[in-house]
Amino acid sequence: MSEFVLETKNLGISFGGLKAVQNVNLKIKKNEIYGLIGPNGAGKTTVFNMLTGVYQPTTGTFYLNGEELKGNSQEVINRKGIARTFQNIRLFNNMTVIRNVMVGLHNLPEFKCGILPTILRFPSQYKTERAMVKRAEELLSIFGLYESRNLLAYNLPYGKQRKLEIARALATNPTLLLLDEPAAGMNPHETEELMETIRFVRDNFDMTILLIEHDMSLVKGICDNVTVLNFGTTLAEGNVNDALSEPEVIKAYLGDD
Amino acid sequence: MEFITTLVNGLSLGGIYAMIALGYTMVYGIAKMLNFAHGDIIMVGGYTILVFLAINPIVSIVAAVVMCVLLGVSIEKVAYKPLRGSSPLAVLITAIGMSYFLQSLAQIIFGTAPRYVIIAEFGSLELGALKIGHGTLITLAAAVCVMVLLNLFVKYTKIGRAMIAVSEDKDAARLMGIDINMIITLTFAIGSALAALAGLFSLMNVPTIMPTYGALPGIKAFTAAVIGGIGSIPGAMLGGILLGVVECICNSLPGVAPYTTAIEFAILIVILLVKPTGLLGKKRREKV
Amino acid sequence: MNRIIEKIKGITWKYYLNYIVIGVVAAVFSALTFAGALPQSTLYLLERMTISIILAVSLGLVVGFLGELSLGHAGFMCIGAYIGGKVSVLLADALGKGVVNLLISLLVGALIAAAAGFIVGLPALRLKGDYLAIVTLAFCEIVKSLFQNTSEESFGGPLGLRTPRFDKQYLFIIGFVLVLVTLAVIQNLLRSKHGRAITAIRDNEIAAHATGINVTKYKLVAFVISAAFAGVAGVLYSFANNNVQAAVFDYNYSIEILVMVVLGGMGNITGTIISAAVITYLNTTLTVVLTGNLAVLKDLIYALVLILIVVYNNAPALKNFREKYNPRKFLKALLKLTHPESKKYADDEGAWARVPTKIEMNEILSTDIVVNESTKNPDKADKGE
Amino acid sequence: MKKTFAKLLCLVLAVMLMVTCFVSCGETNYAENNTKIKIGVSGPLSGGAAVYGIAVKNAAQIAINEINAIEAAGGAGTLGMQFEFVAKDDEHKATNVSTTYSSLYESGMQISLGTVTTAPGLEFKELANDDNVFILTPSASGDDIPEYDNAFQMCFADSNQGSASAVYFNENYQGKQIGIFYKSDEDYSTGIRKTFLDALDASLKNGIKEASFQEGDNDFSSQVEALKTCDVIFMPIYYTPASQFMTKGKGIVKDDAIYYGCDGLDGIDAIDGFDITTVPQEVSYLSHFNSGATTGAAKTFIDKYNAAYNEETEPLNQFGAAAYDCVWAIYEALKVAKANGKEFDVTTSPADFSEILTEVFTSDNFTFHGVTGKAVNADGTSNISWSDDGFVNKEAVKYVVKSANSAQ
Repeated sequence: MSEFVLETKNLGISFGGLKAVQNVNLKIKKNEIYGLIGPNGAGKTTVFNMLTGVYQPTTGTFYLNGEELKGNSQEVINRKGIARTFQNIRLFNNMTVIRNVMVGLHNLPEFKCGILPTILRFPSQYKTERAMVKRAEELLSIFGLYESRNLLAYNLPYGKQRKLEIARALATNPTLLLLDEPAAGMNPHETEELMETIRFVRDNFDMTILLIEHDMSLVKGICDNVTVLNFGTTLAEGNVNDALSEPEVIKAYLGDD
Repeated sequence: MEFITTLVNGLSLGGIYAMIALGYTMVYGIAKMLNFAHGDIIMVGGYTILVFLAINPIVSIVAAVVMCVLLGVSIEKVAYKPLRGSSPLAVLITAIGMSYFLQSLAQIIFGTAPRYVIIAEFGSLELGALKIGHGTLITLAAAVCVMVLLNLFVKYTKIGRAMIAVSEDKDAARLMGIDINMIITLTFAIGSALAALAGLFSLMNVPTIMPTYGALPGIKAFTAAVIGGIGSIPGAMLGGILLGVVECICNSLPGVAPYTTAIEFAILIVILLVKPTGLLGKKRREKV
Repeated sequence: MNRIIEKIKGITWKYYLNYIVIGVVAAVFSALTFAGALPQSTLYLLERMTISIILAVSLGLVVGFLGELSLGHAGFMCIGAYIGGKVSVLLADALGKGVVNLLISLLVGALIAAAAGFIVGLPALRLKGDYLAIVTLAFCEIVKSLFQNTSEESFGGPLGLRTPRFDKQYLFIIGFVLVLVTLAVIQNLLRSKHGRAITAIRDNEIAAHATGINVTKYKLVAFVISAAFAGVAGVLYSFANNNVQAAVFDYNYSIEILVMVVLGGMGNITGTIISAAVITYLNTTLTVVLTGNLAVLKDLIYALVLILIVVYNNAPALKNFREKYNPRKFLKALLKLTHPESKKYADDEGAWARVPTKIEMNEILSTDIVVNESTKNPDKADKGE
Repeated sequence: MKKTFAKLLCLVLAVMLMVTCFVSCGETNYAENNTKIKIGVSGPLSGGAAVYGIAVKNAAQIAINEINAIEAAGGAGTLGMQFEFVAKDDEHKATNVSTTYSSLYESGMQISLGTVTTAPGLEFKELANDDNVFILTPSASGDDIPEYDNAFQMCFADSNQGSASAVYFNENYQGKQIGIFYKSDEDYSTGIRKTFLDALDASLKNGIKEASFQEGDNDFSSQVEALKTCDVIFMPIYYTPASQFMTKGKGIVKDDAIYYGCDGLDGIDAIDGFDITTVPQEVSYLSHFNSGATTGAAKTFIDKYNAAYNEETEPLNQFGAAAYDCVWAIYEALKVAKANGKEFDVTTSPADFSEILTEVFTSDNFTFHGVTGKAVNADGTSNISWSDDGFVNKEAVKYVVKSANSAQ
């Protein structure tokens, strides 16, 4: 067992000659909330995309609990334990809230039920279905979404959509949760609430969290360590306050002057 | 020698397909819709030529272009514009409805009997044993001209560049002060004018017209547009020519001829499997 | 006793509405045909309706729930009709034209159609939107062309395959049974974790990937099941006719099925069934009513009705009007069926204008012969941030 | 509970409504309420093949009108009954036949002209056989159409056309290079081609050239190229593609070549805007009718047709002529039956009519004088009779639409 939940080694990707991201070395310990920050266009989401298998890294590799995951498809990586949310919310809009979460439960071994048994309506189908509903309702209660479980995801208010996305990601029972700008578009009050939720998730789900965020109050509020990216390379890493006070980082955020 | 003749014939047929495919591609690129009625606009163009041919061939050609442009624009206004912003499938279905509508209307007005429309008699060019009809050469030349002009138009005129902008990002284009409706209308006008020209040249190639005249060329041109990469103007040209040549070569081989349509469609499938966006198509990766 | 009542009350009746209505309709008509009260034309109409419903519901799985556009449904039906028809011809001597023959033919036809669905789907489902549409259309035309070029001994060539016709009086009952089977399989599939996975792919493919859904697998599952039932419809067709002619199964037929699905409401099985039945009825009636010189009006009327319905149902400008004069609302008000709770309840079968279909490809109008844009202009091609 | 009840009520109402829509009183003889003898046909009245169906519909109507006029006038030998004609649209698709047939049958059709084209005809003959409805098809030329006892053809069957053409070729075109231009996805074309090749002498078959096309194709440049060296080009196809081939072939196919077709080629000289005289080659076909005829009964019929219908939009072809003959043949047969003492009236059932007519048509002495076939009688009509298996016996004529002009 590795010391780190997630470890990336010289992770990098280039698109036809342009090096979008290079030499990213993240080391995230268990139950840590880790921030990945940097100005727009720094390559943060690209890192997420590599970690979740959307893009295949051209250099380097990454390990989850010591297991190398590079080269796997998105589905496999998710099953191995990395779940994510998206910068621009991607819910299953025309499905109800509870079913969004139930899609997340799809691959869990305890809810295994083949296609033939479901079509022929074996008892196992009903059993699985009931168990899935129960688990999903538990998850929704935790996120305060139980009341709106039968609404279409489309009709949820923005803040709840963010929460639902996190709930869906958690439903896949990951070891590492990637949050892509979870506080985007939220007011300070909502952000506050979100920070509570993230901490809650970390504590109650025994979760390790890697998040991208622009809201420095949130980053400072909950992140243990951060990595600062700029133009695809690592500017600084380590403790939040230390990293953010590095002159390089300030320069990158505020410009040369 | 026979092979060269077949090749030239294929190029000419391909030129016609290309002209139709250009219309498809233009409309697809801008309005993001499959205009299933496009083939039937060719048919309307053909009948317009038939009606006005008694006056003068030139007049009839002009009339066909005007008629098709008016028709294309009004179809867009009546059937497609109200649906802008709703499901793309809805637009597809109205386009299909429009296609049925035009065909049955043509049958009511002109009957189902084939009509001959001989615009002009052409001689043929003889190079030794090689014999190529002037009509064939004119068609080919016209197709190339249309493609080049269209290319230049889209690339170097203000309106053309506005078209590219609209096809790239409608909302951004609107914010830049481009009149989207005007651009879409214009696209339909250009596409329909091209259909009229395609009608003209296919009548020069085969001087018969009937209500179902546009259906198969429409589908084949759509195939051509996809082979070339839908949205790409040179792609439509390339796809059209490729399809025309393949069709002529297959038809010239007795054992293969019954399978011509199957082969054409098989080529489409193979090309798409090898290159999912068509030969010259560009794909924009979806932002994650 | 109480427990049983509780259980009955707990059943979501909505789930079984389709079965009940179709079962009742089938039972009523069966009773009538046993009593000899149905004219032959009605029986033919019912046969055609069941075929249409099977086709539309199975295509609905791909278009309405998976969100992929297929224009090749008639191709799978063609395979089913020819293969099933051939099997029934071969079996006719040994087994006669009865139910046993029908069942074996159905099984074989469906399996071969499903296999074709698998072979086409495996590579084609990598494509999206309009590309998939054109590939399926091409497949349909290829199948048609291949069957037309077969020898007279094997599949009859352009003359078509002669198939044994099933008893005219009772075939529609088998048709209805097959509709129920189709519904059972497709609804059971959709109302399970697998169905949710399929709907999730429709709603957001990227998110489905990220949630660990095996997108390729489920696309294939939906495609293959849909193809299998198109095959079933084809076999039924071969039993409802004395001849199977490939020319019937052209892309126009696929489009007709698509129209049924779209008008019925994407991802709405009940709506699909109704629209398939109504469109078949309308087509038949128009054929019957418009004789002689009036026959040309058929397509005209069909086209106009089609355009009007689609524009009325979808035009964003007519939204207020639609909501004000909603026939369903009117009906509900009339019967006072609106329950305050019912508004809260929402099924996955959302209003279809909102249901995304991946038929937009984001292709841009391009003039340059640039083979690979992303190599030239990487940051434009991929704005990863 | 109330809600469930309301729903149930709804359902019951809906089902009842549907049932009343569909059920007719269980009456089997639909002809019971007829006031005229009803003759029906199923043919393409819309879509790509509509030109044939419309010609049949129009010509049959002319015949019906004429017969009704005679009947109205009364006199010796008349039946004292009026006739009615219905045409339903099958769009040249077998799928639609169950609808067109059953609606015709249930609306009281007593005698049928079958279908206009072969593909739907294969379905029609089965259904008509089940109900024992008489068929005399004007133009469904498939060999299987008259399979059952109740079905007869007015046109030559495909195989007969193919073998008859081959016989002609064997006799007249020895030593020439033969070419075939056919439509690969149409039974009419492939059927004739097959029997033609079967009956053709080996010497002619050697080195034969073939080219084909499919539905919707109209650019025949490669096919012309493939056949340009042939002396005789056999065209078992309909006239539209044939004319397109000839147009394409101008200046490429040898000027002294011969285009030789079957009955499908009839009408080639009547296409609006197509001037057959500009085709340098000889154009001829073996058929039972020439819509360009200038003599005989055919000429009279053509004039009648053109007076009644628009030549451009609804042109006449051999389909129409055959339909005209069909209606008259049925009328004559009914007169014969009446003379033989058979009894029938406007409400006689289809099966009874079938029995009556079949007996007449298969009898040895029934000969019909029609406008199709070779004019042998003084009034310019032909002699037509039927074999017991439903095929037509009449003399085919090789019509030379246009002889080769070396001047051009």
